[in-house]
Amino acid sequence: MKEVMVRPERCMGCRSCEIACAVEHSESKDLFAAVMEKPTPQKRIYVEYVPEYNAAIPMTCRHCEEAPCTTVCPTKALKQDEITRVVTHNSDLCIGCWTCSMVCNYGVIGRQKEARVAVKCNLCPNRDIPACVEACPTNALVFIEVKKLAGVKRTEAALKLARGMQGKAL
Amino acid sequence: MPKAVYADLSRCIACHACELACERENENSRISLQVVRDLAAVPVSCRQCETPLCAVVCPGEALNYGDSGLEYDSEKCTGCRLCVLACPFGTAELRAGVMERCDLCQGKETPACVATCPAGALFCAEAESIGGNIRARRAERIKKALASPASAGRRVNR
Amino acid sequence: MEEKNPQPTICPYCSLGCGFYLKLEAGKAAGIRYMPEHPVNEGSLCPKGNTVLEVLNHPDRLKYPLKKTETGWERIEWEEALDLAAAKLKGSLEEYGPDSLAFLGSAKCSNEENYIFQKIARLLGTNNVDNCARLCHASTLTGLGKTLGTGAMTNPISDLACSECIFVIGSNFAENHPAVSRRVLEAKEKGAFVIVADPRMTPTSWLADLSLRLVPGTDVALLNGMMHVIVSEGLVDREFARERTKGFAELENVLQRYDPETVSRITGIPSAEIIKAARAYARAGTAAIVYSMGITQHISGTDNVTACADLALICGHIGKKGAGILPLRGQNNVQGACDMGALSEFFPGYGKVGDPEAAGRMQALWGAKKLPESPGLTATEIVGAAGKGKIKTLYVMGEDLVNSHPDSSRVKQALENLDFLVVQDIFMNDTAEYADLVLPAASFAEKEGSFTSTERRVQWLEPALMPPGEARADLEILFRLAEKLGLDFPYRDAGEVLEEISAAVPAYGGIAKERLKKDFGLIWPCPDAGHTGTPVLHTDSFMTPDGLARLVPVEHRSPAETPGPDYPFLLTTGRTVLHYNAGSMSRRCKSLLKREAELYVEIHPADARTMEIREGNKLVLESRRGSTKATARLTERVSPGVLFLPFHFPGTNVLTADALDREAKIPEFKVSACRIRRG
Amino acid sequence: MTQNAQDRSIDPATRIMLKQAEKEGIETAWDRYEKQQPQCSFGQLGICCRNCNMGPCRIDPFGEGADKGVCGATADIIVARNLLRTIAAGAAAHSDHARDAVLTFKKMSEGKAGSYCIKDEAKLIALASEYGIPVEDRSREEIASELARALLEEFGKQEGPIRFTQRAPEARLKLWAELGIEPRGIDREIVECMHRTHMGVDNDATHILLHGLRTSLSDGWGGSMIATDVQDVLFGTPEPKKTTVNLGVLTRDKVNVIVHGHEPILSEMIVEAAEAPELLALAKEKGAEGINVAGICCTGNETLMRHGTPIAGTFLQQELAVITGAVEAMVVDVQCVMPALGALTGCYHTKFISTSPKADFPGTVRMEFHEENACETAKEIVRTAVENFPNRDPGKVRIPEEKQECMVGFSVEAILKALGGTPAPLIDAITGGAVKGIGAVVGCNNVKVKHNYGHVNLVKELIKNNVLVVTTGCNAIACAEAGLLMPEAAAQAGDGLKGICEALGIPPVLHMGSCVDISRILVLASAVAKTLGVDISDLPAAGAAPEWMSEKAVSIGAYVVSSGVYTVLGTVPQVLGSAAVAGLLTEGLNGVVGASFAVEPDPFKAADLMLAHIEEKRKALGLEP
Repeated sequence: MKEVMVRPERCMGCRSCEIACAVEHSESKDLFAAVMEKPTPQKRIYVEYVPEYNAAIPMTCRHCEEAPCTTVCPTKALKQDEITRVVTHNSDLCIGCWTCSMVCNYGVIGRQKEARVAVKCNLCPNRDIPACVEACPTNALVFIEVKKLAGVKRTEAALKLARGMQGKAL
Repeated sequence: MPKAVYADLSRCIACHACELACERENENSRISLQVVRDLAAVPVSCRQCETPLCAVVCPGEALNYGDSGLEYDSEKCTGCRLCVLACPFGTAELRAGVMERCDLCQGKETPACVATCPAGALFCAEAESIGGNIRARRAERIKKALASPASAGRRVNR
Repeated sequence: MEEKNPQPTICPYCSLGCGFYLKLEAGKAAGIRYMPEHPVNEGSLCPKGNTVLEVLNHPDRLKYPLKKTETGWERIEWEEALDLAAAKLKGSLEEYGPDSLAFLGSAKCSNEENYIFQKIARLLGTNNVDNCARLCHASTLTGLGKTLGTGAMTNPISDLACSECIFVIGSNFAENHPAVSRRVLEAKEKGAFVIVADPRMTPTSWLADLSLRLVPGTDVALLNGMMHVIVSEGLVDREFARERTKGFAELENVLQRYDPETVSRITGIPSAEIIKAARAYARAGTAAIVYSMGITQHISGTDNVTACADLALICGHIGKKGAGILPLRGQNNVQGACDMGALSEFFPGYGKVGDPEAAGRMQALWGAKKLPESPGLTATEIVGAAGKGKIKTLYVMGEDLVNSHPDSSRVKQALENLDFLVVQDIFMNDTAEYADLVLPAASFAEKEGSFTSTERRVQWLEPALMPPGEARADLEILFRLAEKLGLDFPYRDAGEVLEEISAAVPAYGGIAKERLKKDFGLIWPCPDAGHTGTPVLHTDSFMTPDGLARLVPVEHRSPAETPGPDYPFLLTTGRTVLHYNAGSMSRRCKSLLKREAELYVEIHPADARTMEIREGNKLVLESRRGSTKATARLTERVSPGVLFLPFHFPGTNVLTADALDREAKIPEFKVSACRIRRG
Repeated sequence: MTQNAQDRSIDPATRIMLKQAEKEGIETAWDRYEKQQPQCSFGQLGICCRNCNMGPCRIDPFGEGADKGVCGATADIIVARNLLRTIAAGAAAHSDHARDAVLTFKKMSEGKAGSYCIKDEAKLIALASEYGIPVEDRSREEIASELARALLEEFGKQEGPIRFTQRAPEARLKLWAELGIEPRGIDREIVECMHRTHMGVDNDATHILLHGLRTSLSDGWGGSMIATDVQDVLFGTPEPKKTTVNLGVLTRDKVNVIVHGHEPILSEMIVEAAEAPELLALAKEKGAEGINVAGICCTGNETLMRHGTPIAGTFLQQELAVITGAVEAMVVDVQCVMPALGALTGCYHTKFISTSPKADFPGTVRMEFHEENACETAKEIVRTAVENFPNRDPGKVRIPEEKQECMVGFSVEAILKALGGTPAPLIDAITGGAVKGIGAVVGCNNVKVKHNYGHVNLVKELIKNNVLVVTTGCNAIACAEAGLLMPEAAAQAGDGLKGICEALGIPPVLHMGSCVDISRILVLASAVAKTLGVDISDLPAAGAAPEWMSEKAVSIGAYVVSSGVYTVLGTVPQVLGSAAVAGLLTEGLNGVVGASFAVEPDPFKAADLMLAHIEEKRKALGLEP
């Protein structure tokens, strides 16, 4: 399955993904209307600033192969699709115990203030490409299969290698 | 929003200090440490759920979820134990007809279990802040890993 | 007694010296308040620390002097008790000579008490004075003494937070010194690499980035193997080795034989992991070695410690913030008891017995005519000598040797063999059962005095409570006993004793009661009143005569006893988080006992399966020395073929052997051969 | 996901050229817009601030992150400050254009600009009278000279109000005075905008916005109005005439010269130069039948209004004109000229000629223009174009056939003339209900809206509902391309309006000029209001900018609303990050200046909003619904 892969070296910290995410998960799905909505639409991707490196990294649900959040959820509000591996959250079942938040290794389970339930990435089921990926101006976020990403990286590495060899030949 | 005691399971060393601190403060320990297959330890205490099932099932309206979190009125409690049955974490107990659960050591700045934790694994926080802390740490790790592939702290030749 | 509520105090359990406050109500300890400002524990407290109230308020506390009679224990007056003790000591001295006397000091008592205790012994003419450090870290004194010049932790615990690599060998600090975990985790947060070498998987191993499960008793091989890799890969800090050490060539010679493959065969650790560990340790900018009784309690204990020191020295990982050797010691004042000379071969301040100059200094200070010249018997030897009838009168202050010494049956025999046994303690322990006279002592919260923690931090303890009944502070008891013995001691209180200590022990030269009461004490060496203490040792030179550290090659030796056809299991012993040492305090805490009630034995599920043992079965464990019963606990924490027993319950040390390290005379608690059957 | 030509424009000529561009692999603004996706949400909401180097700062619109900039500025403050700077830039553009016109006028009066003369003496006299300049027994040059100085003073003076504000109805003037937003010197207001938005000056959103209104008034009733009137004096006040528009005006057999930008000062001369016999002869020599001058944007509108010079297209058609491969010279002055033209003209034989001392672009042939030798420069430019004709690759030429006839030139004077010299017939039509009201539809093109879709549909809806539409700028060109500027378009109007148009022989949509000529609409509205004895805000009138994009449009919007005209915007301004500012603009201003903004991208719904507003005003005036 495809997943949202992050290429941190490309992230400019513009937070476009965050806003696109919030808009996609709003009632209206429209930026200008979404900013006026109550309850406030909430993002599920977080651009984390790393002061030590003066860099930003977008963090979003990894849809782990063995997602700890689904294991600990006492009400099965969090469930993982056996085939697609997508971890979804059913807010009707959520009791707001935040055990998922506690065990999430990436800290990407948020809280919806008004409903007091968890919010997390659902890979935008109504879209071909998740909103955050589409919003990323530098392709720091890509929606791709892990295998393919490795392929892309190999190609990039090969290119560098080839350049290096040419440079040497010259 | 209400706070709760959370654990960073990667730090817990299964020392049981939380239990004993709680027991000293509250007579009976309201936090319990479970060691799972000798691989990890998990302190379990009331999760301070925001849609608490114990309150949902309470027939006598002794348990209510209000602005300040779960409220318990022992006067109205009939001791029916439905709350104990409903609690998905097994952290509600009925002792002498009174429901007992972690109340974050009311009146104390920090719950005793959190204050005593030698490994700093327990923390008392609002749910919203947990993710942020974990994210910040994780992001730093990722960046660090990418920044220097030889992260073993290569010896500068001295 | 100063009126403070809550009253700051120091935890009486392990050697970390954690601070907390006692909340008092009507002269009783009623609660605990944490002390976030304390530099060691930062407000945290382990489970045992959390239950000290149960110890302080326990109904079993000894309240009156007791004399053993035909009909049992008889309460007597203090005057009578001390007269009796003094008379017995003098009688034995007169009849059999000074070496028929023996004194076991206590790593749980204050510096002042141990100082006076050994002074009494030595003024009576014997060096037969020792303390339980013999059983846990004697090899640290010998091993680090000969390499670095002093047998103490080189860096404070908080330094671990600045280490880039932490190599933990033979220490389960997560259970035994829990507050150390917070520093290790702090280092990990900054990216430190943590290596844990332990035959068992423990909560400490959970914190490891690399966990090495070695066969018990193969530590020297592992350490030599790592050094082999470091030397052969050129990771040695050459400048450090050249400028600050001696003996590299000899060490290099010996190390040649310890290639990773050979070491792998001995230790059972894959060679790749040995190499990985060696590289991680050597390449780190700052690296620390943390060890504990897994290193010391072997017949090769001194060698193990020496190898640790060699490893740190060739990598230059010593004498800097974050780089050093950190032996985590056992009791709350084990460092102090040794500093005070409650050791058979050392005077206060580690002047060697037999060194005329050291003896001369003490004679001058004490105004004594002549001090005994030959080293006395060590704690383990005292038991042996008692068994043989050579020791007639034994004075035990705050220790339960029945449960803490190896081969309990032999210890009991020896105790029975004594003419007279005095036990001074807060509880009636198993050793006291054999005593002729039991003296009720005050607990930590009921007396004043200084305590030296594992990181050499000397802290002052203020009394918070009155002792129960007629129990008295150990120091007070010793003062009065000395008086009865005709010794003329000028002191009135602990502060005055400390004044003499600062004259006797150079490292304590600047330590005084008033200074200790501020800022959580001082870290020795603190040679003069203006000195602010020395958190990191060996920064510029080592404490050897020429200031250079010695690299001492050591060879792997097999443990004294290895499993064989009759005794197929390797038994190792250690501690658990919920109890403490011989258990005289922790086994009196209901809340701890509720969680860990009885002796258990850890056995690998595969072994259990072949022997049809199930969880909770009662097992009988037998060694060449005796047998004991324990409940089976099936766990992969131990490797197949290995059994683990905690030593907090009576019975464990029935099995252990008293094979001793040649130099440190520490018993090999960590390895003995054993067999099991269903009980 | 690339849009096809159908999605990009409603105009057939444009669609043809877009397909051509695609075929040739030529990039246009639409393609670049797609590459800009996603556009920054913070920018769209106006909540990023780069006014100081502690920043850039931005506010989390969803309230989870930062709610203040480093200095403590909230979303409200940041949005308001950004908006004020936008207004300042827009006002500056119009007013600086006006300054140049006045300077030319002054040089002319001093005899230093030989090529120029006074074309509308009546207007000169009228303006002089407005300024109280004696006209009796003075030469036209003397009067002009004094008027020029008086007009120049409007820029630099420190105390107001600007003279032309007096053209507004009494009630409006009083309101401005009460609010303290009477514009003082034009330059002063703009400078003050920059000062106020500097770090740590004006930090109250309402207070900031009030100055925005004042600045915009210095544009509408100052800069823009001066530009219009001075240009009328110099080049003649427009009168109705017929001409053609759209890319089809370019010719295969003639030398095509495009004038693009906003100032008529040079283009007037180029139109003349194109008729110079020696250049026509040269053209013949080079194998061309003649010289064809066509306009784009407001330079085009200026020559269109006065000379009937055809227009090749709107703002978004500037690149497409080049892509026809038939343009010998693209002559530009200032404003709305895409820098993309540089690279684009490089793909063709087209010479990209920049003429303004203020505006240069990559890839241009620089032929700087000065009034002293305007005629010579113009001729030189045309000569360059003619000489470039042989370089045209006939194989690359693709001119769409689409062109549309239109009637243009409705200055206020022309409208009044058409009405028989007084606004009375129009007012009667309005009070009688045949005409419901007046709709002013103006503005640019914007790739965010399908090209001309907003313009044409909104206007069609209005006339269908008997609203007489006045138009300027690119909306006018769009309407022309759609055939709405023909008297025959009355057929698409409601019965009432249709009757009036047929009676007067005018189209239902009146082209009033370039974007500075929105000042003509203000004058017209004032005239109507004064006749009715009410304020502008009481009129059954509404404005719209369905496809606006430039900062000038923001300034225009602000002065139109401050003048009392309800205005519907078709693209979303960068202010929605502040509920307070957005609320003030869409609601709050009603209570301040009697009019407000609305945002409605759908032209049909926008028309509904305008119609409802007109109905409401009619009701308030006691007119029949």
